[in-house]
Amino acid sequence: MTRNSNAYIKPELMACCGAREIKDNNVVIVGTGFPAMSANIAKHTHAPNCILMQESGVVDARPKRPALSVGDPCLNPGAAMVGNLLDIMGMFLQAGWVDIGFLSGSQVDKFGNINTTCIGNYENPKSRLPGSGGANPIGALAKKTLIIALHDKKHLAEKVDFMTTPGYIDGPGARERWGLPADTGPECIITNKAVLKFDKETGEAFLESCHPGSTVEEVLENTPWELKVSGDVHETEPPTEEELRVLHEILDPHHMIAIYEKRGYI
Amino acid sequence: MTRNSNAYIKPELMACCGAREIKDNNVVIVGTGFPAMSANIAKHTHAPNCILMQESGVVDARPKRPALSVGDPCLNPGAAMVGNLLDIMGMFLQAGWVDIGFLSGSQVDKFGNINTTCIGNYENPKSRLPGSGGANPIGALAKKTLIIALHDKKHLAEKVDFMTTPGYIDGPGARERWGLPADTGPECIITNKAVLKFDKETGEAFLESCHPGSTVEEVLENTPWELKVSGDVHETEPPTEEELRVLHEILDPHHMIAIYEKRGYI
Amino acid sequence: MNKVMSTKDAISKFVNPGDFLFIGGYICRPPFAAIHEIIRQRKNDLTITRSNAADDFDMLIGAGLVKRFIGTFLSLGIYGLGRCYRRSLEKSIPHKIEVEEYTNLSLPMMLMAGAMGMPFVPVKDMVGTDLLNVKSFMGENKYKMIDSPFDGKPTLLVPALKPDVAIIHVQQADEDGNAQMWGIGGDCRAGANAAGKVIVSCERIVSREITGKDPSRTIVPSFKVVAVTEEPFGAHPGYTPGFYDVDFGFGYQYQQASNSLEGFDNFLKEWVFDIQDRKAYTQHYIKKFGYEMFRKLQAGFDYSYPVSYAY
Amino acid sequence: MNKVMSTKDAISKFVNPGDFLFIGGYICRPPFAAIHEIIRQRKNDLTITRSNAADDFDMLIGAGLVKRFIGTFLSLGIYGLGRCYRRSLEKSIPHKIEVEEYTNLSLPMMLMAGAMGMPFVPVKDMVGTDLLNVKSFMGENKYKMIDSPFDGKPTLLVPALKPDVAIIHVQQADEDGNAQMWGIGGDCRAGANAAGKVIVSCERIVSREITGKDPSRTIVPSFKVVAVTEEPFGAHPGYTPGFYDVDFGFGYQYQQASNSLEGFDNFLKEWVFDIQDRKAYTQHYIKKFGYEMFRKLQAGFDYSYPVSYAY
Repeated sequence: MTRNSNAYIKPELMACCGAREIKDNNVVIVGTGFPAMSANIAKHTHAPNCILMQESGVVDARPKRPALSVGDPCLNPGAAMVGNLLDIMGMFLQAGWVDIGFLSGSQVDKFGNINTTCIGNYENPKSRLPGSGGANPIGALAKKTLIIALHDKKHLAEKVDFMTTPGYIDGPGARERWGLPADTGPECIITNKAVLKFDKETGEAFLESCHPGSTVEEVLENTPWELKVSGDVHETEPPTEEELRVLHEILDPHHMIAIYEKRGYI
Repeated sequence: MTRNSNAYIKPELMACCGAREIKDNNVVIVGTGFPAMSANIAKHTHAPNCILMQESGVVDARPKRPALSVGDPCLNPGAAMVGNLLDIMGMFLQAGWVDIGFLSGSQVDKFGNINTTCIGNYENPKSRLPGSGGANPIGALAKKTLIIALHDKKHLAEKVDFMTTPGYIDGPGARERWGLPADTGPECIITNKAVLKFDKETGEAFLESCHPGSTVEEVLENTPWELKVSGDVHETEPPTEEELRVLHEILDPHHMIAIYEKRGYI
Repeated sequence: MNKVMSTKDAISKFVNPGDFLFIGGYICRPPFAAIHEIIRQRKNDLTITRSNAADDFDMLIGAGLVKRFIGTFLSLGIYGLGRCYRRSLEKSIPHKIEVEEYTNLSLPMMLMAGAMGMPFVPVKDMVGTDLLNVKSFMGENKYKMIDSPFDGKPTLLVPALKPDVAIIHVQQADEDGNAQMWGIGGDCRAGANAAGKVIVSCERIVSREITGKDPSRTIVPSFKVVAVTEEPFGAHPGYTPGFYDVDFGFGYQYQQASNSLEGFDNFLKEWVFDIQDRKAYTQHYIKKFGYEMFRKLQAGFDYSYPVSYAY
Repeated sequence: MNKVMSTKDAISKFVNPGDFLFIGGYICRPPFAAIHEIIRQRKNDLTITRSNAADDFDMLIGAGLVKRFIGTFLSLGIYGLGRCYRRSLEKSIPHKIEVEEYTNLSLPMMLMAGAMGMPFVPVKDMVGTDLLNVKSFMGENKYKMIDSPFDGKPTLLVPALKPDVAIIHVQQADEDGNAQMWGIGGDCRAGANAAGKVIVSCERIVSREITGKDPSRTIVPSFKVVAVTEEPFGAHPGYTPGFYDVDFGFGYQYQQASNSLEGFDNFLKEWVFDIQDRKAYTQHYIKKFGYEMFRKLQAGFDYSYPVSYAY
């Protein structure tokens, strides 16, 4: 590959933003694409002992090709444990062992609630989406959830059409009222323009940093609610040399992550 | 072995009485000793497709020596399935798949309730016994339970000191009131003198047949409650030639069942 | 008791219109041979369930055989949304199915409850979201909120599911029906054991002696199994660990075909209705895509170490 | 992360007086090496649990280290009642332990609930019997009867158990702690996963590559494990499938010894206090009973067929 070793594309920056949220020894539920990339960047840099798992039943896989689904055959040989949905979603997630979960959706609102069920009315949807799958329990039960979203007025929303997965629901105290475990909930929304963090007091997302090339004004313009801005809003730290080396040389030599550019992550 | 092929001892007769309660294709939870012997007689005669399981996690074992416990190593190699307690007691017994369970105890009362917890007062027991183990759930949930007991006023009781395992509890309707599954409960008490069956209307055991050599009078004398007697009380059918052949040639060539004679089963 | 029979006979004898079916799989081991047979025999009015449904559920819905779906998710994976599923829910083509929505935690727990004889099971997810606001055919019994009698905390209970029939595909089974599986499990073990009857489709039938060499691999015991069918390549275009890879190219073909009603009908005609059984399917596959492609899907050689249960 | 250490260090670092311990085993795989170390280190005031307890629990009780026992059953199998258990409950020697009694259905379900993050679990046994009439240290939280919110039927709920530490013995584990087991399971998988920390004792430590060759055998993943100890013959006088048989003769010796207080003390002195570790124990065993006896316990050769997870 003949990429400039300092050059990076937006999905790579976003993956690095996710990676930085992962601490060493964290247990991380990943899907495919971004989450897997983020977790693997962490594992190859500052968090060598983090454990990745897929909801289908896999712990600490050693795939020889990028997994294209959480049930991909390449996740089987070499894993530390291959069990089932009840092991991952029940024995590990529900029992409180999962530190980090990644989520994405067709709509994400200011409280970090996510819609993967339908656009429009539930009974007569304009567009029927896949449904919760593992998203709702991950959003409900992982200690931190990291949300990936496209930054525009279609994918961000003041209020989701259908709340498939809980963020802070309708604001302060709502998770506690509903009996969700203490100290869980969305940590940030990583978009293609910015990183939004959550104010744990209000449950609302606020602008923490803008990616290089994006401005606060641009971000506010593309956010469908009145986005609060951190007092020390700053530029998102670009990928480090080490992060890029790991990405380019080990994790994604064929630059498959570029597919996210086609999906609008630019 | 040079036993007379028509000769049998009381424990062998009792094992045959148990075997006759097992129908082909029945799923049977067995322990060691009697129950295993009964179930294997059935399997080698009229019920070739019955499935034996041990609570420890074993289904359809092919032991090469007699198992001395439900966790005996000889139960592992060759079994159809080796799982765990939750599989046997939960997935098969609680879910309603078990047709027959065998029980025994230090005290059995007229409603088929069994005590394996303590003799005397619970808080300050005269004799502390092992406890329920799998007995309570087998008595609660197997479609039919077959109870093995010594026929005397010590081992049979009007009322057990401690009800570890439910028979018909305190009589008609009690199992239903407590929410136990319909059509479950004790089928008979097989003693060294007689077979007592249960009147499903009253929940009480009555005398169905006396073993050869025992009389109705003797049985009544050795029963600590006013035992009702069936209108057509008869002699227990002795072991058939086929049953004895299976016992002597296949299941117990070393006549290990004779150990029960030393325990009073004469 | 020997329960080996053809998939045709198994579906004909043990699946009835109106049945509630658990269908195992998770890209891993979908019982496609049996699913195609269900379509050929037009067993309709079905209620179907599994966590993370995919092309197999989409196909049954498109074929008009599904009345109700107890689900968590349905997609074609990297190929996006389920086309037949969308047409059913957005446009009532061929008819609108009823959907009861849960999650990949709650639904497996409900199947586990069914398998273990529990009437219901507490779960910690779903609360606070619209998944509690939408109820379909299960009505008020979709879930119940109680205050825990132990600590008073709000606790969500979901009911046990007990399908009439479970259909699973595994690596091997013996003639009695003892089914052995390894690799990604999904909700296959719970779902199979929750059902009243189990149809076991497998890559190979082995002797009872082979089962007994490694009995901890058995996920369903014989006494729950009503039919054993040997269907090599039976999970294609899904995969079976140790046997063959997932066929991404074929998945793309299904997506393209199911984009239109006509395409979907043609796909069914080519791969289901004009096909007699899995042997004919495999032969058609090889004829159409070439033996090399077929060969390429076959698994490599990477065996585990044997273990002993001896004493 | 390499977690391999001696049993001495593992018990010293991770078991504290007053802890709630799950101790796995079921004649099959009792972690005797660790149990002896607990006795040597006199970790007392313990709450211990397992379904079907045996000589190992009896010994801890006799050694005076147990405050509370959440149990279903305690016996020496073919050798009858647990002598130390009886002395404790009948004569308060060395002191009377508190016992909370459940069954081989309810207790495993409570451990499963703990493992799966459920606050409680419905069970169908125990109702109508004196097991509901006796309550010990769990008090009103031993169980709750409710009317099912689904169908109004009386339903028994038992609470989840979450031990501080689980100690299990398995066939093999890797240095990270991924623990692999086959054969009779008892409540080992549920109990281990219910605990906050797991100490894995094993017959052999294998490489992470070996674990990965057959990952469906893993019952506890590394991130729950705090220590891995290699203790061949570590379950004696219990057995480990594929490694050695149960030692009935030794079981008889324990029964005979524990018949009297003096005999029990002498037994502990000979096999626990005067012994440094499992190597010394095994050497003492061979010296006392002869190598031939030791050799006779070793498992025969009867290996399973390998399987592949390749694609």
